[in-house]
Amino acid sequence: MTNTDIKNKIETLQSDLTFSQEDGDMLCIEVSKDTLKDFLTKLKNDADLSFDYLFALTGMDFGEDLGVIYHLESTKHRNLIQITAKISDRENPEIDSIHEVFPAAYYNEMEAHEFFGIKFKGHPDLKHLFLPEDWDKGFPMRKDYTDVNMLVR
Amino acid sequence: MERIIFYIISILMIVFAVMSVSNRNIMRSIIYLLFVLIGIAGLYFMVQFYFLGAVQLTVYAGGIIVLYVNSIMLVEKINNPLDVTKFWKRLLAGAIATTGAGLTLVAIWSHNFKEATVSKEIGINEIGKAFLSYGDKGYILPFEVISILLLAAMVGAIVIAKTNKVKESN
Amino acid sequence: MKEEFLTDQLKTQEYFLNMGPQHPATHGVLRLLLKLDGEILRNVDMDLGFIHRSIEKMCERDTYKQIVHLTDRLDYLSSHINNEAVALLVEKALNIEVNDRIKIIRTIMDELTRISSHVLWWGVMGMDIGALTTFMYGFRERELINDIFEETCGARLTMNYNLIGGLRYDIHENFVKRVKDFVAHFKKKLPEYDKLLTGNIIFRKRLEGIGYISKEDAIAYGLNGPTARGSGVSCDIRKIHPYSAYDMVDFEEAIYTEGDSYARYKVRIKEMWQSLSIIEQLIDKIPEGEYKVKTKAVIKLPAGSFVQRVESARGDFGVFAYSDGQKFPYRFKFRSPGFANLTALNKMSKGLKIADLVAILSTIDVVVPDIDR
Amino acid sequence: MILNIFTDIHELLLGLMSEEAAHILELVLIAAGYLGIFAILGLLLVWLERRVAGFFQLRLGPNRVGPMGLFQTIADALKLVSKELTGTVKADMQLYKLAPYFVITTALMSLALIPFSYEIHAFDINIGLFFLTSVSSIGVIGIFLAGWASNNKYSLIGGMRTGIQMISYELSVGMSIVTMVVLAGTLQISEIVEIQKDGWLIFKGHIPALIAFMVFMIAGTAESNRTPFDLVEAESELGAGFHTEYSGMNFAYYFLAEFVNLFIISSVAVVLFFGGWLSPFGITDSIPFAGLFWFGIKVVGVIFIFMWFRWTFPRFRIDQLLTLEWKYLLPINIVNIVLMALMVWLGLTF
Repeated sequence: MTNTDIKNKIETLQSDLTFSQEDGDMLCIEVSKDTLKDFLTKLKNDADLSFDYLFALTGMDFGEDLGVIYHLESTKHRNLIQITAKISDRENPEIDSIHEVFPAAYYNEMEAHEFFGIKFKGHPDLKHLFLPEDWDKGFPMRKDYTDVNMLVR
Repeated sequence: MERIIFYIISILMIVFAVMSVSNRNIMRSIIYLLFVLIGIAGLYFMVQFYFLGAVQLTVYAGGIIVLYVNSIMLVEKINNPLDVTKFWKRLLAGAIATTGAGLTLVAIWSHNFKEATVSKEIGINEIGKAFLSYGDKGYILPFEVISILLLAAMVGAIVIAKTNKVKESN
Repeated sequence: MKEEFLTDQLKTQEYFLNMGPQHPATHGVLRLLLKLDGEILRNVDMDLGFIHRSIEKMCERDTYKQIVHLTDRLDYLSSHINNEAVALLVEKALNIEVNDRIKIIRTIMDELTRISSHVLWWGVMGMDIGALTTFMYGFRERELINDIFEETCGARLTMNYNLIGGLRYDIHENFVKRVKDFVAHFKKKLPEYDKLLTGNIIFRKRLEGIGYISKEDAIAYGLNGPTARGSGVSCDIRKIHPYSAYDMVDFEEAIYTEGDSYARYKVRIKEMWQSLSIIEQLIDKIPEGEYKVKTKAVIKLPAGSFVQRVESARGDFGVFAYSDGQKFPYRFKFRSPGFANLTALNKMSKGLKIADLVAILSTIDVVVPDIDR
Repeated sequence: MILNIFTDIHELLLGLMSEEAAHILELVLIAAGYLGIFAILGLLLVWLERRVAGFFQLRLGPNRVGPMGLFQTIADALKLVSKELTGTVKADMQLYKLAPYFVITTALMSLALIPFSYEIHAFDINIGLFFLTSVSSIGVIGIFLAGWASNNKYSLIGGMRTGIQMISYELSVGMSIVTMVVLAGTLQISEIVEIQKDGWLIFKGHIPALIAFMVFMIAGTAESNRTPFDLVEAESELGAGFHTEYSGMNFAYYFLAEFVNLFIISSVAVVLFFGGWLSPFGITDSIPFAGLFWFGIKVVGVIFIFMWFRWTFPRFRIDQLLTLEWKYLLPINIVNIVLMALMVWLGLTF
């Protein structure tokens, strides 16, 4: 399937999507965070698309917004797509957890939570995975995080 | 010299027996009990009852104690000291023990012991035959009874390991 | 009746066992929190980050040329392949075309790296199951590969041989001969491995049926590499999205469908044979040419997202760059195969015994720096 | 003659002091001698293990300290002696410190029953083999206690595994010994050896003896906690198992006792199956102390087989270990005893 095919197919599933990089090797889609879980479930269960493999889950700090980037692949058709969900609330960022749809997201969400402070609604155990349990110095991967020990560019 | 060794072993046995019943750590008291049993085996070896000594070691020290240690390790609150028993219970146990000791002593003193002049080593073949014969000097009944003792030990181990449900619901 | 008696009458107490961070089976500093009932695993949780160096954050302050050399420190056993991922990413984003010589040398080195990693895994696998001798046998062959690396670029483990647009040095004049010698040697030694471990009845009993994960679960948990191929998932990036010279060679993807530890073990053994075959096909075909393409001094990626995936020794290693057009990436993410594989550990090992956990952990083949990044 | 050396010492002592005192002194001397044997055996076997491991693993093993690295283990032992004895704060200190002595004492007691040669045999009683098994059954408690008293979960798991393993496999060891005793007709170790003057028992008892030998080797490996049955200290699972918390000399006790137990198991195998100190075809039976040489050769041979196991096989899992014992070895053993009894009864032995 080409990117255009996927785009056409996906457009029938949901309307509020923004597409970009259609000529690259990977279609990028931006989706609102409220419909994210539904959207991913549809992508997974749709027989023609069957994006069933969560390749990566990346926490993002876009400067103004926070966000999560999901890379999905279909083990049947071998297309990779990128789905971005932006969260505008920096103080209390919340997004739906997708670990029920993709169990692979479980630990990745924990990672995004502790490095970016994104709360995943429905995740049963958002503890510290990489950082020490008593870490309270903020979220290290955010752009506005400053660490006295860290060298400047 | 044998006399000295006998007294040393006896005193050790008594000391360990007292320690075994007075210690409140169940694991330690089991180990002290083990020393007492080994002491008994030692006495058997002293009078050259090798077979009996080895049986003592196998059945009591090697078998029952290992079983008890094994099951005690399964007990939940093993690190807590044992409860001190009630006074009347201690009194009763003391009375029974004293009666038993008295009876034994009476039996020993009333019996007219003869000093053994020749210590004869009993061959293993004779023991084996005696175990399996049910005639005059046969031991097949006691031999079978020992297996019941082992069974009792196993039951005891299970009882210790079993949680007291009644206590829990209270 | 038996089960009832055991649960009602003989109440057992579940307890926690802290496996790691210093533990021989965790191959580094991985901490597993085991919830045990006797020796039976009820739950396996993990605590990571004991060697987290925040490489992703470091990448945000480094240029793309520098980032190549940071990737060595992820999965140090397939450092060459990791380097290549970043190099390929930038080459793809900037449309830098490299010649066949570079591609073929990269591929040969990739496969040598894979063999060296698998050989080490094989040694450690045996050791985890209790056969200590395998470790020495594995190292015997690994040493030969490391010697080849050393002659080529001066380093034995973290090679930094790949650059954006080519290689750091040309290959040594002995390279072809030594690689051929190694292939001949290893072809004789691989059956020895089978004799020592694969056919051993104890070894097979320890692995067969242990750590089962179905194909559907394997996909859902994002398993990749040999771990997923043991469950019958076709996921070899070399086949699916060929890079470098993998489209020039003919090889078979090692897939077994049993889904247990033994299948994962067999996958890796078969992969070593396939790697040998790939090297054999390519070693005589190295064309003449430049070993490096001239690139700009300051590399700037166009704004946008880029993903490059390679098949490292552990699986699907992915690099994701989010660029805003600067010379530094805005966000750089490494998708580590070990981390994804580890997420399924609880699923695989629940209800089994501690010894099985160790076996499963070594068939997953975790390298902790790769997981912690 | 060298044979007279013991009598000479005896007479010398009698000349110096009263009979009672000489007796005690002799006992002390023998005990000291056996302690020496214990230490030297342990060190020698550790050295041998490391050399054999080197041989199997394409490397050299210790070869720098002394000739062929013979003093390497002595150097290691000196290091262990000088090390600090550490322990955990919450350990049951009394039992924790007591535990190694169980293991070491039982190993030492069993050593007294080993016939090094016709002349060197400290404790030859009529129930020799039975005594050996009964003493070794106490050794388990030492490992149990070590596991429990360390107050470490890894140790505890190791200790529990030991208990299960030793209790199970003692049965197989005992049963295979009984099979051979049926053939030999005696439990006294010296008599068992004497019977083999016209042929080793493994040849005399042919098929059942061979089965018994195999079972004995398997169960013996399990009894001495060696690979493939080293679940007790399975280092990839439990760190070091029951002796995780032991250091310095306390650890060395376990280490030495393990190797002495290996020696004892091998000696029993040699006595039961390969004619003890007897030379093949009786070629050197008339020379005093030649038995020492033959006994040593045979025991080292059997030990080599054990080491071969260790450096080749992977480890069992605990449930597989129990399945092997209760579902395979035990029934085989029972059938084998009956078979052997039939053979002896029908006179089918050589």
